[in-house]
Amino acid sequence: MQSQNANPGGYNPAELLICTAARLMPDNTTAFIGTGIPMLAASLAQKMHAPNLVAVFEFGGMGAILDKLPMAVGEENTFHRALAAAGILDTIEAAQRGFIEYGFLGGAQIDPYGNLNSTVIGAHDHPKVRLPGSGGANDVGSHCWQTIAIMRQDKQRFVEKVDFITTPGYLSGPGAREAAGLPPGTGPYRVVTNLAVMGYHPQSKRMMLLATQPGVSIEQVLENTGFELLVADTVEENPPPTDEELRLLREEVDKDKLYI
Amino acid sequence: MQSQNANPGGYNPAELLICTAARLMPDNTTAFIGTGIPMLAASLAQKMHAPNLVAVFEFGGMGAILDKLPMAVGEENTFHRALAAAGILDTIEAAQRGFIEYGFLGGAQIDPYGNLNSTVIGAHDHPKVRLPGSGGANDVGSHCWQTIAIMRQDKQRFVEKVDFITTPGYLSGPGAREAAGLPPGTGPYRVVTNLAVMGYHPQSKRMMLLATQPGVSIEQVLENTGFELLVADTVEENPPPTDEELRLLREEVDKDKLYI
Amino acid sequence: MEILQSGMGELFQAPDVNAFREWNRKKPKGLVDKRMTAAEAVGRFIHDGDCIGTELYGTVRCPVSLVSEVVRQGKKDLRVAGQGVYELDLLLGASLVRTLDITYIGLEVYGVSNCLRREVESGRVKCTEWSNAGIAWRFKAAAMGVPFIPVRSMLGTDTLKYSAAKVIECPFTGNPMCLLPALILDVGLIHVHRADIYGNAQIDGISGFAAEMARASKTLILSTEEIVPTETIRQRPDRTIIPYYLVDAVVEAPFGSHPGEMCYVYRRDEPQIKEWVEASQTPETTRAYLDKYIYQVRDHVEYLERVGRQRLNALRYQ
Amino acid sequence: MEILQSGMGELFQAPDVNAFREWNRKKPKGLVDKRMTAAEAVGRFIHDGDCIGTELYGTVRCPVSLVSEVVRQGKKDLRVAGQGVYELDLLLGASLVRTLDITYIGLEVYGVSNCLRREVESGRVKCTEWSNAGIAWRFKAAAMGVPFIPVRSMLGTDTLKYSAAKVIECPFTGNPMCLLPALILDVGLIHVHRADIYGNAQIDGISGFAAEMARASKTLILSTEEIVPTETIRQRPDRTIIPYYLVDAVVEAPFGSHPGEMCYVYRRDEPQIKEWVEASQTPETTRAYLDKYIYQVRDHVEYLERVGRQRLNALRYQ
Repeated sequence: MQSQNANPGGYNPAELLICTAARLMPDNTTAFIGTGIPMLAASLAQKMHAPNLVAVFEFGGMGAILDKLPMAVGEENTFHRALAAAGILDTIEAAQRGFIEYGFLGGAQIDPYGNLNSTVIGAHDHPKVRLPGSGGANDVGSHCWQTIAIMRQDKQRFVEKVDFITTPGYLSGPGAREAAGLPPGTGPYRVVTNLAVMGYHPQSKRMMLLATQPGVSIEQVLENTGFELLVADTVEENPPPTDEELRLLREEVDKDKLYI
Repeated sequence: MQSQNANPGGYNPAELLICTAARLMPDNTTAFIGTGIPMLAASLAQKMHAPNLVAVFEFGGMGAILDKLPMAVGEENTFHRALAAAGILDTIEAAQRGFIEYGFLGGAQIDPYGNLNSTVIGAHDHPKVRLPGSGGANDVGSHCWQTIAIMRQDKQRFVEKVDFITTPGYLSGPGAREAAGLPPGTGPYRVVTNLAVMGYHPQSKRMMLLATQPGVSIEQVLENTGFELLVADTVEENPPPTDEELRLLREEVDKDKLYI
Repeated sequence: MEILQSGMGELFQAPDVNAFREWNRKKPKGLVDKRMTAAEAVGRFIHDGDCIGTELYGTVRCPVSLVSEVVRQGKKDLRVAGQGVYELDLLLGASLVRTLDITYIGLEVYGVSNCLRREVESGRVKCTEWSNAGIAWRFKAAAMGVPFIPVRSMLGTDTLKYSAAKVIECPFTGNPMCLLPALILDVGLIHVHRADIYGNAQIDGISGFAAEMARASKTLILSTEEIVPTETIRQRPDRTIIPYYLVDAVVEAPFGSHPGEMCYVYRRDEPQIKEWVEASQTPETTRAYLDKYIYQVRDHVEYLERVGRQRLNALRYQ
Repeated sequence: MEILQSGMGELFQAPDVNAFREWNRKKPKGLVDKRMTAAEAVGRFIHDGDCIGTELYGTVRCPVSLVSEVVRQGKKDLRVAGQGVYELDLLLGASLVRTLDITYIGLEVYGVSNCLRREVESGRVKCTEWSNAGIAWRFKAAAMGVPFIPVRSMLGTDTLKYSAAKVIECPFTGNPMCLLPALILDVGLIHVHRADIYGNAQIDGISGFAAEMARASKTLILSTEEIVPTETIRQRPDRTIIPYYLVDAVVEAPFGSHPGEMCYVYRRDEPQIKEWVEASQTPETTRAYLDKYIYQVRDHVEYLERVGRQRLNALRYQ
């Protein structure tokens, strides 16, 4: 990726994604956290600007203090000194009831409406590649108020039509989620990649470039997107990770170098 | 009541009902227990022939050792040294799943099909007497395999048609429970009163006299029933409470004389 | 998938899960000190006409100090859900109830409730019928965030006919199933063993339907036997039955269930319950009881003084 | 009340709640010593073609010793429900699975499962899709004893299209709702922190979906880190998450979740998990791994010896 070379201080692509995602997490809110980058981002956010970010882990942990990084969704660190340790239905039903603001998602493919595929490449009954399946992604994408997808950006991943809609984005466009019975007012909020941060056009619900990562041009983003990407009137360039962010990330968040 | 005078050893009507009900509880089975006579009967049964009778209390207690008598359905004695203390849905769902064999019921009125009224005397919207309502009775009567009603027997209580079906017996007769969607194979099993023990005809599902209480004649039972009561080919006379039953009941089960 | 039957009872509160979501989204998610007096909690959060509920039942772990404050403040036209012995009887005795989603209101071993009889037989209170589990399942549906839940209770009975449930043909098995509408409370009142200042709460012994009702309440007022440090909660997160974000007020109330019991802490006060059983038989004696224990005392502390510390301490498990 | 959509995925197990009731009625309700070896439990209770499930997930509190015994005994044509990392990967690696009610099978941070890929892409395993909560809710429906449960997951997606769920118009609100069919397992496998000889079991930390799956299983095999006296259970009945009457076998298995973790007891064994990640990439190395850790050891005790006591003890929280 370009970003590593573009930054004199030096940071790797994972560190960039983590810092970008962390900045999207406000204090005093709830977020569904999955293993990997969202976990590191949540931990970093807690140490930076969001000490009261309430991390919710699918299998029951709520309000953990993220001193140590879990390697799995249900590990002890997901409820380390937490406020509650319940079960999967308690957390997902809290989301279904409207209590969870943010959800983090990944996937093998994403389309212009933010629909995500993590089930199959090819036909479902004769797959080229059988992927793991929904897991909690469909639940998170159905119930959280705002979802943030974190992915690597290229034309194989950003496609006009995903092979399989595992997790609902805006489905076929405006009004489609509500027509399907999904809770009104929910849906994709941001896509964070190695190249850019994207949002969605408020009316058309199509993906729209909001900001590029440090040293990345708008053209590079468009070239690595397999569909027509809307571009905001003003596209900012994200500031690179700060020294303080990198220090916390390396010395405290992932001091055992499990991920970065 | 007649029984007190009929027995030279002397026991009161409550003691007779308790002993009669206790004898209906086999060992190694599950029974939903309500406050009052079922509770005393279950405790007596545990001390007599059924040490492993599993008493289930609606609000969560399962498998309590009934050393002390509760005065309310959720009291500490309902889960005293119990095997589990959960919530109401856990116990009722266990019944809905088929795990609870017996359920004990009461009511202000009962009809020939064992339907019970504990809601209103008179019309629902202009009641002569507003009674407490279903409570757990409807749930117990819907889900337990076999229900046992414990009541005082007279023509005001044993009526051709109850004013309100709070709790389902056999409803309008054979097949009616299944047609309504209630679990097949469930329904009223016994009615225990101060005068008699009744069951239900296997085909017609109408109430049938099986045994009289000590010193009570078949005629007395019929005179105190407000509908045509079937009579079994052989009607036994229940043996009176034994000295051992009465001793346990008075000295151990209800030693503080809360109920008897 | 046919609708086979619709109960003709009035549905007092719509199962509007989308509006519930919007409400829940706005509840604060930060750790905020929510301690306040019962007077403040009831004054701020309960309004005339609200749909409210209490937990548990049968004088066991009941929010008596909170309900007493509702009576004291005279919140009226209440739509009340549930089952109750002493605590709902107080509301009925004070004529503050307009409708009941009723399953059981009575005095258990002491018989029928005279307050219920007076209010319902006079036509002042309107009833829609449910079973005990039915009410708990309705809370469960709301707690899940769905508008209904399928069950096999109530089928074939007048309990269903005078409820607002529906019977449908199951699309998987073809059998009739009863669908209960979600019950979303405006305000829930729950008494717990311990909570921190944010509302993270633990309960010992049976849990009744606390988990479900807490999650079915738009506003949740907790009273608690004691306030504990948050670190106590964090040490055993698997004991948190009510997480803080559900909670709007935390009211410290030792003996908060009196004259009811609190398992492992104190037994119920049989003489005072009998006093209520007697008093509740006529409007005049009911009023005298309410005067003595509610209207003429300022708050729960004064109530406890009127009952008497020595008497209270005798109820404690050693 | 219209059926708006029916998923075209195969329903591998009928939600026959009446047959489930009959089965549950016959389960023994007395207190019977249910201790046995894994070999005996798996031999007696699991049959070729059975519908089975495991709990929890992600190498966390997984019944690895029990699943290893299933592999050792070569129980085949299994219909497997759920989500899994290491434990379901073993079954797929040994080609013992015929159908999957799948939500997630993968290696989490280590990527996709090669065993899943081989079995599904070859057509040997057929998949019906669900979400994580979807599977847990299906267990919840079975645990409630009802044939379906309404949820708002899966709507609008191919996950629903390739599931066996149905979408109906809610008879209370008119909105589309997803109905999930109950999932009744022939056999459930759960690993717990402690249980008594009758099967009364406690779990520390998050409870995953243990309560739901235990109640959704016709036959339930527990493995437990330790057997405790029943008096321990009776002292804290509110900690019993699985009551004995649900349980058919209690298998003592310290380190029963290894190489996964058991919260508060031991951490996961990262090197061995990486060993599996590597080994699972080809059929030959998969076979070699299964030989080493399953086929060539007699039981869980021998397995632990092969892993090495010193290494195991190093995983313990002090």
